Amino acid sequence: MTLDSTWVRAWIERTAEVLTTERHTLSELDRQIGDGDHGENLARGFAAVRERIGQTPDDATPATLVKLVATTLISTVGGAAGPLLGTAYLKGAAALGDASELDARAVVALLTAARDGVVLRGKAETGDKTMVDAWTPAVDAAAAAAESGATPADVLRAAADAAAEGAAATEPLVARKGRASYLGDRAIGHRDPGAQSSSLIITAAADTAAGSNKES
Amino acid sequence: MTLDSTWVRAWIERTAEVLTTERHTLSELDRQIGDGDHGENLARGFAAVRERIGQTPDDATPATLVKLVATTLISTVGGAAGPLLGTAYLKGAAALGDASELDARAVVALLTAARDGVVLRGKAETGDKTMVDAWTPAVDAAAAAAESGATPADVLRAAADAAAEGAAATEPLVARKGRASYLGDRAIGHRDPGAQSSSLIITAAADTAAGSNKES
Amino acid sequence: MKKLINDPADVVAEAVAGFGAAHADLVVVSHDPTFVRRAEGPTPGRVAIVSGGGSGHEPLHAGFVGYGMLSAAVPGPVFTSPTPDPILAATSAVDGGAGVLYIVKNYTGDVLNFETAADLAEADGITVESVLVDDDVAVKDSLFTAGRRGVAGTVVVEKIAGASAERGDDLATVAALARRAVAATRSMGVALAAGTVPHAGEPGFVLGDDEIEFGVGIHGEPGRERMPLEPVDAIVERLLSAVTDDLGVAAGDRVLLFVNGMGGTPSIELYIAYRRAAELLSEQGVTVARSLVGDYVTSLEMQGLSITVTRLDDELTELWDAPVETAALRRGR
Amino acid sequence: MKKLINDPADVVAEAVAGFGAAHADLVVVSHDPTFVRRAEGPTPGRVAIVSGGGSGHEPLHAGFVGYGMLSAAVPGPVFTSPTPDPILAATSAVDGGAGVLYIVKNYTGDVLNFETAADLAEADGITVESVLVDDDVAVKDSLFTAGRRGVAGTVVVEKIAGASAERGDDLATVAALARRAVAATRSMGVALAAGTVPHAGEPGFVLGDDEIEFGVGIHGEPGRERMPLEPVDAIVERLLSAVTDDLGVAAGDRVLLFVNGMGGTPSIELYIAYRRAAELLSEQGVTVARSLVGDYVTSLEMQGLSITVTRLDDELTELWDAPVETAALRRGR
Ligand SMILES: Nc1ncnc2c1ncn2[C@@H]1O[C@H](COP(=O)(O)OP(=O)(O)O)[C@@H](O)[C@H]1O
Ligand SMILES: Nc1ncnc2c1ncn2[C@@H]1O[C@H](COP(=O)(O)OP(=O)(O)O)[C@@H](O)[C@H]1O
Ligand SMILES: [Mg+2]
Ligand SMILES: [Mg+2]
Ligand SMILES: [Mg+2]
Ligand SMILES: [Mg+2]
Repeated sequence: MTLDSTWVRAWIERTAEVLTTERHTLSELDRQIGDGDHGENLARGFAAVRERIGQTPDDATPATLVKLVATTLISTVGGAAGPLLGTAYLKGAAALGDASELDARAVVALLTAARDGVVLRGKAETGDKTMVDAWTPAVDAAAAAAESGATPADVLRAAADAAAEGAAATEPLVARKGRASYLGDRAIGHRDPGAQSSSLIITAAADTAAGSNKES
Repeated sequence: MTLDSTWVRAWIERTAEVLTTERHTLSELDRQIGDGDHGENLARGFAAVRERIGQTPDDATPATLVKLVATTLISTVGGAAGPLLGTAYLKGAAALGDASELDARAVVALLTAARDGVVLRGKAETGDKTMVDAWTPAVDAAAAAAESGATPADVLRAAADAAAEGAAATEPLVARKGRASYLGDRAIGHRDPGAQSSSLIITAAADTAAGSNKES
Repeated sequence: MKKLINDPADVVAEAVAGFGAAHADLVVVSHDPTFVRRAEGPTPGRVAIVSGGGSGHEPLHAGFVGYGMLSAAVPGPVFTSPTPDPILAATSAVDGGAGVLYIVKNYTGDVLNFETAADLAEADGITVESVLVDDDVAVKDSLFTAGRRGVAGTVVVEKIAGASAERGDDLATVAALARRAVAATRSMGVALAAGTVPHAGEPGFVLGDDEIEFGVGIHGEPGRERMPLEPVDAIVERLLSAVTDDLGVAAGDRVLLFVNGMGGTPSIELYIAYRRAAELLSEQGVTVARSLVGDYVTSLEMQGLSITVTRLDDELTELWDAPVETAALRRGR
Repeated sequence: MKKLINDPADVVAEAVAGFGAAHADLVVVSHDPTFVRRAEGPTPGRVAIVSGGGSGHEPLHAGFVGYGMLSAAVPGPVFTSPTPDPILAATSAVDGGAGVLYIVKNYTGDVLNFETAADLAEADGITVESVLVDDDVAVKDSLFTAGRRGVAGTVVVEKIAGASAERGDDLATVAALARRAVAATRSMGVALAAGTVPHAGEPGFVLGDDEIEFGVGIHGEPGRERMPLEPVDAIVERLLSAVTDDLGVAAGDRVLLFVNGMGGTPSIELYIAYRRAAELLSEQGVTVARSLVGDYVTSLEMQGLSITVTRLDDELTELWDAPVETAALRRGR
């Protein structure tokens, strides 16, 4: 699939679907080491995103669409994830500029800007057991893939695989940011809900880029 | 055992013991169809009675001792059972007059006055599923036994057996007085806690009169 | 049972001591016998008001001792009416020579113990009048029951009577207004889960996962029936119609709507219920002129709520609005 | 899960609607975006105070909107900070031209959303200052955590700041006094059982039959440790010493002692705890000059309590004592 605004729409649609399906799993992860609302928060946000995206003109650019995701998440999600993910999409939109189609470099720029947005707002470092632990491996893997000449879709696939690994790798960590940081050692053994949801978002991008918009 | 003031002391002591042992059973009966405090209420009251009886002069008459039980129960039990049982002992003490020893007729008079006291305060009729359903059969059985020339101890035994049967016979009843009256049909199948405790009190009288002050 | 207590036997004494310490500006606590009275002594010539009953329904009654409401409260053991002694002691402590009104919830134990105390007080030369509160429509008032129970509506009666006494009405007037408040007030409650009496150690009753006790009493006594849990809007409709039918509320009436939490119900749930009850009343052309929402008459940590409606006339409204300064209700001072 | 609700998705909207209807004399409710503001509009030249956060902690914050305390409260979904939109809308609605103080509990979500709202308000020409409340000593304030949490002490900060704004102080002064209140306030809590978030359907955590969560947060976040249940006197001693050690309370100090119920704790238990805490302080030569006991910052129906101590100086005492007229705290009016 060409990574144009049609793809962005598909990606968003797919994300909304996946987050709705995974809503309880994500909230359950959050209940373990947080306050149990992460899945609910994102499902609410992406339900609003889906509705607003449906009302945009057909010629909206990728950046316009991604920015709409940003402002919608900021105004509907709340909690920590709302401003963090919202800023990720906001910075990602800025990185897209007025391009109508994303090449491999643009994909890397999008992911990098998104990750930087999260870090800008949340000040988390790698290993703090946050969503950054999904985004940073994704950015690194995407950059490496692009470097070695991969297609945009394959760049996203590399990013998605790395994000999934990154999310899984939060399990043994002690949290140093967000609500899970209050648990100390008791957070060990639990996956960070925000890392998991970020991995799902990046995987949705890869799946739709590969044209494999299959129902899960 | 002669039914003199020594016996009254033994009876009270035995009652205090039994009610302490049966405290949880009585409260559990009350939890089923009331508010779960009956055993606690009586245990608290008889603990106070035991203490105060210990401080009375040796030459206190039966009536003095029974009246002390009355005032102590009234001032320490509370709830429905406090005034009801308190009045029972109060009227019983009046019936004893200044007798130093109880014959069979005096036993009947004591039980009758006690039952009448409960009815005076509580206005319950036989079959209303209250303590009256232990007292009235006890009075009737005592009167019949005295009529047929039984000893005071045997009169009390007859009363105790009838009270125990009366308490058991409250199980199929619907309550019309006290807290259990709110249950309607749902009280069926549960024994009335006040009838049960009154039966224990009368049984303690019979047991001590028979000299069988055995530990239960 | 998990509770934040020491010895169950000390629960009431320690709680009352803490209450006295926390509200020393409003009340004085007497230990042995246990009662709570207003910090300032009796006002000569002013009617005093005494209420009381088993503990476990806090803030009732001690939370309503103070200016414009109760002169004294007599807390018994948990769910057990106090004995006459502390009632009598409280009566003597607050009598200002104009007589004392007893506000008694209609339970056999409370009625008998307050009755005895009244006899003893009269013997001491104190004039006592008693008013029975029996607002709970869950229980039919028939020859086959101990009569309707006194529940959350007690707060309304104590507020009305307190304001009447505070403005200087005589005993007969205070008692008459209290009775008017009783006559104008009905309540009914529902529980999702019972509280646990400390010395009992087990909940008063156990409901199934989707079961509610409809018409529950404040000691966990059962009510009309056990039924499946429904959305709160449906529950409120059932409670409210039982209450308004019994009270005979009609279009054009002005009422006080009181949604009372039983102790373990989050405040948001009380307000959700209030919202529906207010909607229903206004659909019926009834004006909700005054409101009260919160935990005022509890049953330990019971999860549940009750709805109380008082039909207001001008005088009752004025007395309801009068200044009050107690630990649990304060306004205008 | 048994709750007196309708659709879990409607819990906050319906509760806020009920709150607005029940307290129409005090507040006006805005729906979409959702916020609660004082019934009377902004006073020109007077500093406005806005607070907010996830719902489920009632009466915090809407219960403290009114004379002498908050100008507006912004409730988010249960346990989820509100988004910037309603915060901004509330800010615009209450600004009287003298600036707006945000009182923000220190949670990542609250901090970020209020930060964004402040940026947007400043862009609209409204001056905003923010004060973070982080009174919970259960969590160490270190580089390795999100910092201490804001819990029950928030009430104290809102009262102090509200009184300062009400007497006409400028924004810098109101903010400085709020920060002084934060600096003088520490809290710590304990839970016996967690509340259940409506859309989650399961309790936030599950403890063993004899287990308590010591140092619990108001969203059911864990604290220092799980430990066996002890008599409440021992628990109070642990909580209080953690609080007073961190605050550096010493003999001769005058303090506000605040025992807060988490929602599902009977009032008698709160007073039993208060009693012990007051005793311990006075044994240490500390004067308990002011008290507050009750459910003020809850965690749905959590069974548990927290202890808050604020070291008082003359000005903080005066501001604490100043008249306040809100749904949950009312005195002097
Ligand atoms: N400072 C931070 N930086 C990056 N991510 C964070 C930070 N704080 C929290 N998060 C992420 O947010 C997630 C929690 O989101 P959510 O549950 O929606 O918000 P809340 O914690 O306010 O309930 C965490 O799992 C974590 O991944
Ligand atoms: N009107 C009455 N007449 C006789 N006995 C009564 C009456 N009301 C209640 N009782 C008795 O009192 C018992 C309950 O006593 P208790 O539990 O101590 O008091 P409470 O009901 O106030 O908690 C009942 O089991 C019943 O036997
Ligand atoms: Mg969360
Ligand atoms: Mg009982
Ligand atoms: Mg009782
Ligand atoms: Mg949250």
